[in-house]
Amino acid sequence: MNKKELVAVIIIVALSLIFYFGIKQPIVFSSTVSYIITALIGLVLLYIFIRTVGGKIFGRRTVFLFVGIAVVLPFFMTIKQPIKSSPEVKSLYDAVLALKPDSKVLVSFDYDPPSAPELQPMAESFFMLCFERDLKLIIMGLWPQGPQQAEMALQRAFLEPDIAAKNLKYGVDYVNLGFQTGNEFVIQRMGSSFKSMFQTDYYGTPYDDIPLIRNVTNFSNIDFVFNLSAGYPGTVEWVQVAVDRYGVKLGAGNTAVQAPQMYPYLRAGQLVGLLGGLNGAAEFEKATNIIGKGTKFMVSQSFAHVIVIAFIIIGNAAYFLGEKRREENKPNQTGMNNQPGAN
Amino acid sequence: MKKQVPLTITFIVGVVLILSVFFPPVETWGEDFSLFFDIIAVFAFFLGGGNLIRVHTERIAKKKKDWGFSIITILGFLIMLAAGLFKLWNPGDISADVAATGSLFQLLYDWMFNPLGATMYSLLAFYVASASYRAFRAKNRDATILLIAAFIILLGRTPLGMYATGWIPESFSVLQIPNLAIWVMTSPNLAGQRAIMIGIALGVVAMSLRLILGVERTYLGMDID
Amino acid sequence: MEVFGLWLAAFFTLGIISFLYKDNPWYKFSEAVFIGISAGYWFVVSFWDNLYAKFYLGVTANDDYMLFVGAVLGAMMILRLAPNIGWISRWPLAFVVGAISGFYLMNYFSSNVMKQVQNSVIPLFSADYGQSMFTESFGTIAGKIVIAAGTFTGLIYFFFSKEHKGAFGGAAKVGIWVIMITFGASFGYTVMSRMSLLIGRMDFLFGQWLGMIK
Amino acid sequence: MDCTGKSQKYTYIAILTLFLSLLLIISSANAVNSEVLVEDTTSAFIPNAPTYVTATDYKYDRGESAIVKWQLSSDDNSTGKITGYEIFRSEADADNFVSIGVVLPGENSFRDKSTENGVSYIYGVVTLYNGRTSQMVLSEPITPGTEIVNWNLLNLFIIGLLIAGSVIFFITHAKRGKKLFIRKIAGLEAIDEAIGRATEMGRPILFIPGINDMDDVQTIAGITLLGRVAKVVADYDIKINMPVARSIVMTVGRETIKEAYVSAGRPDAYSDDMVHYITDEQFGYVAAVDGIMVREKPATCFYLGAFFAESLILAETGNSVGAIQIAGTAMPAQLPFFVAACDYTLIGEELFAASAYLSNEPKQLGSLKGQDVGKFMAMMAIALGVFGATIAEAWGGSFFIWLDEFMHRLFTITN
Repeated sequence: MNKKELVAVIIIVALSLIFYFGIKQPIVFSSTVSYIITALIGLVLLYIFIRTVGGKIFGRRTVFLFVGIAVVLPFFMTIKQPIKSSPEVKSLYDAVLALKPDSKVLVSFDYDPPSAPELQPMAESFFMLCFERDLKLIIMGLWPQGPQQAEMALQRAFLEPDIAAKNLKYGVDYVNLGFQTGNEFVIQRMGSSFKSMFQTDYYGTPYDDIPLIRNVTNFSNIDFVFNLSAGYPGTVEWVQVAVDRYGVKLGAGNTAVQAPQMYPYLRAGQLVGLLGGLNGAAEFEKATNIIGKGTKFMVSQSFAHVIVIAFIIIGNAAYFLGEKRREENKPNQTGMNNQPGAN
Repeated sequence: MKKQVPLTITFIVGVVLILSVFFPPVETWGEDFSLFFDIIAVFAFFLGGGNLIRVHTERIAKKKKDWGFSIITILGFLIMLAAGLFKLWNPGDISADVAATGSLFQLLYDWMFNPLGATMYSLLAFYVASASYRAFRAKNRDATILLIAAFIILLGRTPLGMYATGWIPESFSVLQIPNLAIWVMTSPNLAGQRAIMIGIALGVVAMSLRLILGVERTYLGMDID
Repeated sequence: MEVFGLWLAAFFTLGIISFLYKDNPWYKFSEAVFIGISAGYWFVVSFWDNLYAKFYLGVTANDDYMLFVGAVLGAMMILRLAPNIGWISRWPLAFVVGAISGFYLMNYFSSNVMKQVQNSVIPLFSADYGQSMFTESFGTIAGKIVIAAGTFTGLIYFFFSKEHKGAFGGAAKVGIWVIMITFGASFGYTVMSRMSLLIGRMDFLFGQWLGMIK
Repeated sequence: MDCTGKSQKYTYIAILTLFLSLLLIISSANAVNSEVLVEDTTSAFIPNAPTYVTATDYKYDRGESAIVKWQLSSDDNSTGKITGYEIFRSEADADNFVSIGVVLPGENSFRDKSTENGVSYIYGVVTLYNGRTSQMVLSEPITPGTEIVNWNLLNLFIIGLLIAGSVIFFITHAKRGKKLFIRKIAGLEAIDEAIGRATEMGRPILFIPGINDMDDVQTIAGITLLGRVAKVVADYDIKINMPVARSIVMTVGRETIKEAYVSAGRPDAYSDDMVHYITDEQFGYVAAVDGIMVREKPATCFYLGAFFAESLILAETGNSVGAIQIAGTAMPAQLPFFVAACDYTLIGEELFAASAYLSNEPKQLGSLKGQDVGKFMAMMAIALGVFGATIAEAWGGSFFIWLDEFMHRLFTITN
């Protein structure tokens, strides 16, 4: 630990103490201050553009610092955001609305905390919508941490006054079956019997002692399935097994990185609705008119998108104006231009 | 003995599973075989865990660079094992749920495992930005198409896209960036995904057949003898 | 206790972020803790879920003695450490590879080939079978043509048996362009999800920990 | 390595005719047993209850499902007087009817998927109108049985047989010494060049087989390619470093590299430490590998297998230490990053074709040709199907309607 590192650590610890104890109520910038800061960020981007084209390529650390600042500042800003609702989000909302009260909805939590920022807002607004429509929720998870995320989403939903007023009872209005390993084979066996996969629920009560699921044998007693997925096992497996084999009606919420892969299933009718990334969460919150984390994060999200777009433009502008001329002969060609060579 | 038995095992198990799909009475064999894999994987964990401890104890013994951190890795591994396997500091007894609230296992998960994993995952945002600035160049036609498509999607998913192209008349509404982004998602992206999916599936079919027929046996560590 | 946990989580979060500046002891400490804890975590999850729940309960609760096959194969895997009969570990490996090849072959084939080809068979100029022509918007019809042509040329790009020359080469070029658009689209979506992750961590640091966000 | 054009053309024509003739047989088989329920629609005695309730064992299953059919109740018309039908089930001897499903008006069948093999059941159907139910009409008792062969999957079996058959055909065809032509794959040509660079610079090679276990076909493809790379590594005694995230992959990796050193005649140069287990946790593994890259500065990095979010961190860090990077994966979400940041990328299927391509053995190349036959069939099906559907829409020729209908049915999986 040389001296410079020691000094840096001391500064960070001091700052955290000051912020932690010093600042009691949250900081909020007025809209004028917000627009000034936005203009400032734009100016810095312009500066980077000019210097890069001039030949000075900024180091990775400057880029990292700039991204950090540009993502944190919008937390404190007040900027109105028009959110456009895409067809796949509307179709999921309509599918839930079409369900009669007391229909049984199976919700599978197939993600872990690192993907929570995108999928947790979806879970919360989906629970709120279902409880408002008096639907019965059966919760499960194919990832070990899934059921814990479901518990957090349930607590958040119960904070809503009109849902708390319904004083929903565990085991009658909603149940959490917990995690089961085995990936897509769990879904396969649930096709013949839920009980074989979930002898007890998340708290250890046997399957048959829970009134809500006593006469639920398999998918034919379930009216709708909603799957929150961040990878494998996830929506692909639910489509391949639950939809293709047992014909369930399936809606899905996916991390943005996975969403593009789900469009073939959406078009083939195997998925009735799809929420893609934070944007999908915000659109769903708009459809169910709940202001949750999805909408709040959208401001930072937009700033982040603009920055990435700007960096691509700056990088390529510098490349075409500067580097291309200098490195005409560089051998390193990317694998993409597979020029057909003679064999 | 060494070479023929593994190959026959692979062949028999492979063929049985392929045909089991067509005969309802044996339809569930695929599920049962997967159970065997999960159990085998647990035993293999002993090898992995054992190797982890051996590598780090060796680093400590030989005082290699950063050996101090190896102690921490081993301590972390052992504490997690103690909290998980023997449920030490767990409010319930041995039969309680391993991640019962308040148990050390759950605390280690919430206070260390979760923030470390989530932060490591979030580093990607910094890397994507720096890669956009330094690595993603439109060096050739293919790269240019890739970046233009990325542009349309990124712009289409932010309000900026709406401001920029709101003025395009309704009749050509598909050219407004948000609609264009949706069109790119539902048409060319769909075609590309489908071509890749079909390609991969046929690649898997050919690869699986090579493995089952024993044409491909490198995984057994024996070259074509 | 809760406050201590919050500070510990913040300590490790900042420790990992410090790697962006440079590989430093704070990062190495966080990395070491993470490797140890994560290896232990997955070992415990696998032990309780597979060995205990599936094997032990499987045998004792519903007398599924076939599970012993898995245990025997697993034990053979461990024998790799034994000097002379190390080669026995190839048997469980052969079983695993055989089972996976057999299962994946059918699963991938029916879901990725059969289903996708079935959905590609669509009339180009009308909504669906039996509807009148040219009722849909220009965008949808153009989309359908792109889907049919894109899938077709995409497959041509992956063709191995013919050199990419002449008309065939041209079709392959269109195919790789469509595939590049697909990569561009998922690149865009991936950037979005990475940014949301960072926003989630920053919300933890500035919101939950320092309480500076409304 | 050029195959005489004529014999290749014959093989395709042969496969095409075989393909079409088999299709004709299937279509005739399907046309025969599609039961056309011809019923005389006498007016129902009970004005609003459904009539003719029949239950049949669902064909080709493990006896776990049965089909209940009924004739729509006379009130089920546009006036919307009824709100649906409810289906009940009870075991033949006991009389405890339990509701197992509700369907909308206009539907006349329901598939009960929770029957037990060998138990006989009686089904009853009633019409529902706003809460009140009509009189229940019962079906004859039936016992769902297990069928040995699932004939519904006949088309899947035929097409699977054709593709697997062509793979086996080309492998045996190749065994008889026939030369097989395979187009150049840029990424694979670069492997020797990339390893050569490591020898020149005297810096190690980093091999990452993805983060999935041996139960993923991509990992197996990665390990197979490790076999090819390890052969060259053993010959030129280049330092290889292979950090892994799975225990089984560790044992297999060691087995593969040891075999390469043994066949290169230098068993002593091999040491188990070339392949070392880090952790199963995705990001713990990436953190460690990043550390290795920054500290050891490898000349060449191979990323061949299943990758998830960590693909970009590996590629970007590899970029920053100036290594040549060759990537290959079948994970669509990660391909953009490898394509954008690495020097060469094997896209999806090319990863699986790589081991066969590099081995240059006729048997392996044969399976690639088999893959191409599968693609050829998929392309034909899409082309003919879309052509048939579009023309059927435009002019409605009966042949085109049959072609469209047929292509749909050929690739549909009913279960």
